[in-house]
Amino acid sequence: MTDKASHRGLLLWLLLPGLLALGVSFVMPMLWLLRASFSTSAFGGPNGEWTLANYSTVIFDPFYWRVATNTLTYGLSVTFFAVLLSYPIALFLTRTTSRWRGLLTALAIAPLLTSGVVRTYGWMVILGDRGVINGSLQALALTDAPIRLANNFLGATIAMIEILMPYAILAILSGLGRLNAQLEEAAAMLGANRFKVFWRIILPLSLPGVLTAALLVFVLAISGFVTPRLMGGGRVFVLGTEVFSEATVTLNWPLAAALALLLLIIFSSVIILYRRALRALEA
Amino acid sequence: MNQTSLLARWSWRLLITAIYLFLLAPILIVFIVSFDTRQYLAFPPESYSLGSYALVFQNATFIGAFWRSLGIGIVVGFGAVAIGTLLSLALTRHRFRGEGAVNFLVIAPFIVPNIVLGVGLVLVLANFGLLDTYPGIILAHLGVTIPYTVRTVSMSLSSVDRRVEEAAMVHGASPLKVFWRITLPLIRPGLIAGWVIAFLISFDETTISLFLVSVKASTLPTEIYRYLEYSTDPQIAALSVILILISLVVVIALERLIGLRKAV
Amino acid sequence: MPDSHLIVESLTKTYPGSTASSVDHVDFNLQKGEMLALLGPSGCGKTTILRMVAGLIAPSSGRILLEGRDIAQLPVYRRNMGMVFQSYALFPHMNVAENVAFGLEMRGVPKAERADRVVRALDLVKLSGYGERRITQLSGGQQQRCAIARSLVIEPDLLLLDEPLSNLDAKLREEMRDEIRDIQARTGVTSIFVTHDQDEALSMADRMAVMSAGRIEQIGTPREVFDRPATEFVAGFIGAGNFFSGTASDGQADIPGFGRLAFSEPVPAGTAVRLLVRPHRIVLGDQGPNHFSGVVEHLVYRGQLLTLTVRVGERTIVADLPTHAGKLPALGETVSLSIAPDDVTLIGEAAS
Amino acid sequence: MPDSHLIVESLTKTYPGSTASSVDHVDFNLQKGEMLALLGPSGCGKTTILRMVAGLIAPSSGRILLEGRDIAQLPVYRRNMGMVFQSYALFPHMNVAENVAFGLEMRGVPKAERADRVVRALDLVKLSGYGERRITQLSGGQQQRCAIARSLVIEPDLLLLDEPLSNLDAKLREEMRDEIRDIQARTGVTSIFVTHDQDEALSMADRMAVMSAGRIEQIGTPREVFDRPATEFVAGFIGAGNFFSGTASDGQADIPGFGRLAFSEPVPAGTAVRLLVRPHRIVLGDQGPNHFSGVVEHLVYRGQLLTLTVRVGERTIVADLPTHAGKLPALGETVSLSIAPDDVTLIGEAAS
Amino acid sequence: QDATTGSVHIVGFSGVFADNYQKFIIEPFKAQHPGIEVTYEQSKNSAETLALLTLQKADPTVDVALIDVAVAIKGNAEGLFAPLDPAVVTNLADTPDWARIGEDRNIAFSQDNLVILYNTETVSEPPTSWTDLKDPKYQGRIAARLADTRGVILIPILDKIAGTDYKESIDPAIAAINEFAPNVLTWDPAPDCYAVVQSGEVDLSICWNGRAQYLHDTQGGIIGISAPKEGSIGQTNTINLVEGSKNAEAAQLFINYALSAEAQATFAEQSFYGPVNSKVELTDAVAARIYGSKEAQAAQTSLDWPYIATVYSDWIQRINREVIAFN
Ligand SMILES: Nc1ncnc2c1ncn2[C@@H]1O[C@H](COP(=O)(O)OP(=O)(O)OP(=O)(O)O)[C@@H](O)[C@H]1O
Ligand SMILES: Nc1ncnc2c1ncn2[C@@H]1O[C@H](COP(=O)(O)OP(=O)(O)OP(=O)(O)O)[C@@H](O)[C@H]1O
Ligand SMILES: [Mg+2]
Ligand SMILES: [Mg+2]
Repeated sequence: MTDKASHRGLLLWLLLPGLLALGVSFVMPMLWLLRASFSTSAFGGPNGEWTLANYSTVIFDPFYWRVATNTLTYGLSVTFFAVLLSYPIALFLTRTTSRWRGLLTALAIAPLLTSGVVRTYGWMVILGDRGVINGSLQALALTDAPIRLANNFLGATIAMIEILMPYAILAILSGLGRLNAQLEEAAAMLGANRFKVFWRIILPLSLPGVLTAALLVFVLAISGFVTPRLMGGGRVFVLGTEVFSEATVTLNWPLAAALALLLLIIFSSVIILYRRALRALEA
Repeated sequence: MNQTSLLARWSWRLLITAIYLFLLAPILIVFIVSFDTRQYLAFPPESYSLGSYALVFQNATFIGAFWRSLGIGIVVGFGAVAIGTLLSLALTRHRFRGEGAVNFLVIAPFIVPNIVLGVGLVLVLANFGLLDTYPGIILAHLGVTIPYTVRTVSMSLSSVDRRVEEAAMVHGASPLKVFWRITLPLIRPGLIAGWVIAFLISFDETTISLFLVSVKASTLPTEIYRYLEYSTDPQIAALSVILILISLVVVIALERLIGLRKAV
Repeated sequence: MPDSHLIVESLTKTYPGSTASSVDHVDFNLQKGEMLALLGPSGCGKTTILRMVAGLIAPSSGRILLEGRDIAQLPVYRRNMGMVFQSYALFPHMNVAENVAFGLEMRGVPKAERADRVVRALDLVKLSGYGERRITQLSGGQQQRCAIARSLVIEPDLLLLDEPLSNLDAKLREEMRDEIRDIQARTGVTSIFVTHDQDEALSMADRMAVMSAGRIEQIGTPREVFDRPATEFVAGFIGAGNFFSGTASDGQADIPGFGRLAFSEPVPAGTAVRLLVRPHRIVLGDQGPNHFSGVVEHLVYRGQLLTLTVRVGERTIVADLPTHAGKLPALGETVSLSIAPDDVTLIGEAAS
Repeated sequence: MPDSHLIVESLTKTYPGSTASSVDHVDFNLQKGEMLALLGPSGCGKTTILRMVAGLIAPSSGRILLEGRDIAQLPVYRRNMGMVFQSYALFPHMNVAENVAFGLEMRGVPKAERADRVVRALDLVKLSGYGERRITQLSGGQQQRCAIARSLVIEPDLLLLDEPLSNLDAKLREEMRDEIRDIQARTGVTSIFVTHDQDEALSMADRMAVMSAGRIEQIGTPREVFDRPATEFVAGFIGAGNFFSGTASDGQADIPGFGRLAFSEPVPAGTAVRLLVRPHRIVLGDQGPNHFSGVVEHLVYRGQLLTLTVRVGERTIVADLPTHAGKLPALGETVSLSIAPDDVTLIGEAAS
Repeated sequence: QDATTGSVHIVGFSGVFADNYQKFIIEPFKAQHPGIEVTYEQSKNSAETLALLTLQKADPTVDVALIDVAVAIKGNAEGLFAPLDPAVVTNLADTPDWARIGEDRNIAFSQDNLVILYNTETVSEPPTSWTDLKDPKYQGRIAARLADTRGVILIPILDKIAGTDYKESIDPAIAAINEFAPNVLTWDPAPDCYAVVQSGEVDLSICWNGRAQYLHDTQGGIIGISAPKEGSIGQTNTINLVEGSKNAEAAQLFINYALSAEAQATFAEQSFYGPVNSKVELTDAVAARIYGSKEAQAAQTSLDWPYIATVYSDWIQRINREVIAFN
């Protein structure tokens, strides 16, 4: 009944288009990138020669180490706050029996579908020296000089937190699916008050979702460059902005490629750590 | 009930409202600013008008880029769903050597930052002469969207009861007929969700597009980004509001159709 | 009854947004150590009663007294009741011992004592040595016992069980029944057991309450309920039956289209009566005042039983005969059936 | 048996990656119009057999002959069999009529004829007028009937039913049994019915095959299997029982720690025997050669039955007594029990 | 009128530049050479143009590229551009030596001066010197994107003020930037250095003259322009013939026209980009809007671009690391 040859033929047709598309749009770029990072040619063109110079620049220049640690700090702080703020929303959305629930869910996710560039501009208007917050503070005579909320690390972090929150909300929401009301009732029956129910039941059970959210946010945060550039006032040096400026300002593509691969290495190690954590959690 | 729980309930509500406010603040600001009459973004507006909206509808660059993005998004949607469906079928319904590798290939683009992919894509597409062309940008967007469609389609494929397919087969349907008459209609919600997600990602993708397109195939996000390099005026806010409304409609339709949580 | 352990008085629940009451003026008392089965069709309000007693939802009206104290103001986590949920609701992120220890931990029981009591509880439900297991590594029956241990270890004032057996297959279910019964008897904890399976209620409970549409139709020992159903609903819900409508006259009833049926309970002549005969109580042969003959229309061999459908006059009578070795009736054969007058039950008010 | 409709010969299935065979040299024949129940505990290979017959999986070895033709090379969709799945597997995106018409459409039956046959099939399963309904608007029982109609409308050579009743609640299940039996009898289609519920198999099948670990332990009519179980496994699986081991001597057996037990089957003296007495076949009183008295240790009232556990000598005997009105034994009471020699069954090879 | 036929495909800057270039250079050229087809393709930035040329190297479709001088010099290293023929491009004779870069491969055709913009509503006393940037009254009121060509041009200016030669040391310039760094609100003004002045987000911004003049005229004069008295240096745009161009002859004709005094004068008047052709005579009004006061005009200098190309990314890195990273 199962004809091996025809089965293999079918499989080939199922896989071929996908492999072709991903081959051109993903595998080849990554291979080129790898090649370019070892090249002397300005654009990683075929006429370049092999060199390790780009990597030695990246590895031995303390500036790039600083950029790397900046990136990590940036990623971790964005991740921490994005998850912290998303959790109550996700919890609220799973709990609420309000008939506005659909709309509220849509609202929580709508920002996801709005250009990050545009939202960043919104943040500039809010956080700028003459923005909504400083304006109100000064109008209320709480401060006389503006507080620097934008054009620095703080501003880039605040905006990025908001921009990535919808992803975190979605991930935590799907993680909270494991929770059922009966578990909480069972805990209450056994004498757990509300706080203890949260701490001992809800939180541990939602941890996998939280971890997924954290990973997602972290990955997106450390590779972002639009928000750090626009909100950072040029002061935020992270790998994303460096890759972009090496590629477009100084036109050193091999270095950009090497930096990009460095970014990838940071990613992969974080993902491996994440997998470990998840497995530890499930074991 | 008692006092403390009332207090707890109200502080909980306050917290949720505050976070929502934080989440929606930039959108709200953009909405308000879009009615300003000044030529730059500032808050609060001096006076209100719909002038910026009129300007957006007269802006040939935006209109052109909008239609291009729409076209690209639609093609990417269909392409990603078709290819994603085939891949999902292979991955969920067959055992084969190299399955692990294909599985990895399908999630890897998730974890490679777009900016990294963008640099690599320029190098490859330039080589094929595909920079700033429709095939080029569509291929690039397929790469980032296929992982999503594979995920949604696989999810609906694995929720299809295999026995329903077996029942069709027992009652006389050949494998191809089973696919057309049973499997495909049953995974339709997943296909629609996949299409919408792929469309939205393509429609909103900035990072990679910035590397790949300049004039001929420029998309709306790249035009917005480029416009913002030289000016910020309420026009951009008005355009954003229009786009937000479009995405809200899409989100709500999606929620109605299949429930968002299943889709993403 | 001031010495009752649990008193439920006129308990009523109307869910917001619904017009009818899901639980409607329900009263019952439980003695210490008694096990009550709440029985009834789906949606009749069994779970709702249990959840009100547990404090998970607030009654619309009525009182619940535990050891004479009204517990309305007591929050769930102070009620000290054990509950076994239909799906057990074990904490998936804790192992068996941690699940069982949870309630003790909440009560601030010191670690050493906790470990001790967990071991004893696991022993009680025959799960010694399973403490380190993950919940997912337990079979359905083991999960149930874990859930029971978890609710017993806190030495609850009241044990509530909400269809704890409905997730199990037939074989396991029967084993679990005995086990629960056993544990309950040994610990002597007052219990309420919700089920919609009559066999479960009959074989486990000291008393059972049959509910319909939010009200208790009858409450009594299994025998009382089975043998003296207060209403036709109860009669039909508990066990199969042949029902007859007729007019009483001097120790017997005239049943149109069937004949006369003698029964033992005294009823004034001329009263309209509803009578019930359980298929199991019908025997072959023509002893006593009630004997009929008819043709076997349908016959199902069920191992221990042979279920006959016999046409008698204008009616069909269903009889379950034991399959003792020996000649059994065949399809189309004419058979004689007899019913002892004591096995004819009068349904409803005329009975008392 | 050349005139058998379906012949299964030495059918074996070993799933790739597993060492033991899930189905192990199974043989059986079915006459045209016969209904066979495949019965056995979970995982014994029932579904696997059915799926091999349907062609959904390929046998590792053995043959399946339908009307004398080996169907190994026939793909599923050409086998012309009807199948009713456990969860019915109705096409959720089609309405009832479309579901039923599906098989006809696949066979290229013209539209007009199709409509006609669908109407007749729906009529047969008493679903006339439900054609336009969506599947989700049907009750469990209606869904089942729709699934049956869908598999019958193609006039299959063989009807396969894989636990079609296991999703239903007790009440509905009993109704559905009769319905399936009825439809099968009316259409005369040869059928195989998979179940793990002995009551279902006993009451529905013409013959039943009891399986264990991939092998058929016994195949025969329900009566044969219940009354003359070939192995202890069969005896235990079909119905409850009291088992005795002893040594035969002249029409009776010596059972250590219990006494003597007379039985009817001739066995050479000195043979070791295993004997089975069904709880239902034990009666109160001291008639006949086998009567014992003992103390009631445990007693469960189950409505129609009273299950007694009685200590006799060093053993306990379980007896199910009908609850006919009249005095019933109480806990701790001493009762006399008798067993007719015909009700003592010899298990295993010595029997036959 | 000329009878040469062919087609010239140009890739160059986008935006207002493209509009003006089309109107004031290409159209008149086409009027003179009806047989030559000219197409202009806008490119996002010079880097992208260079990438495009690199990747098309084997079979170029572009004939003429308009790009920043720093990028053009990078292109020479990849062998992307061909030297011009002085016999065809006769206007080379009027082009100063500093503007004939890479052995006549990259010819400067216009310069856009680096200037200080100020908001005319908030700044009552316009700055007149580069040293005004460190005035404490501008605390947090300056926008300066220096991590690109702007910084690279500012360094020689500040070095000159400090009396140092930029080829010897740029430490004085870096120190000078550090002096006004505390006043800087943003090192990467978003959206750009013009809009932040226009909106009043900052008082001052270091920016290009051409676009500022255009905005001054079109946006109600909120943006004021100060060309400091110490003089300025222009961001230099070059015109380049692509190596391997299939229309080299027509392309050189076009380049010749683009370098002519006539074309440069028109373009200077329209776009306020400084002309390079030494024959161009600007009216005083136009000269003032391009170079500032007479004093500033006299102090105007230009750079050794091939040298700058070798230090370009080093200087940007020094600005990033020694100034911005600490401010
Ligand atoms: N949260 C609720 N809101 C509104 N109505 C409810 C709610 N919970 C239950 N009901 C209704 O109250 C009635 C009783 O429900 P309950 O759950 O007590 O029934 P039950 O006897 O436990 O049934 P089952 O045997 O199906 O579990 C039902 O009609 C049900 O629809
Ligand atoms: N696809 C498979 N691969 C490997 N082993 C299988 C597969 N399907 C079934 N088995 C194994 O074969 C044995 C028989 O399975 P089968 O499904 O036939 O049992 P069953 O009698 O139908 O049981 P149930 O009553 O639980 O449905 C089981 O031990 C099962 O684990
Ligand atoms: Mg319930
Ligand atoms: Mg099975």
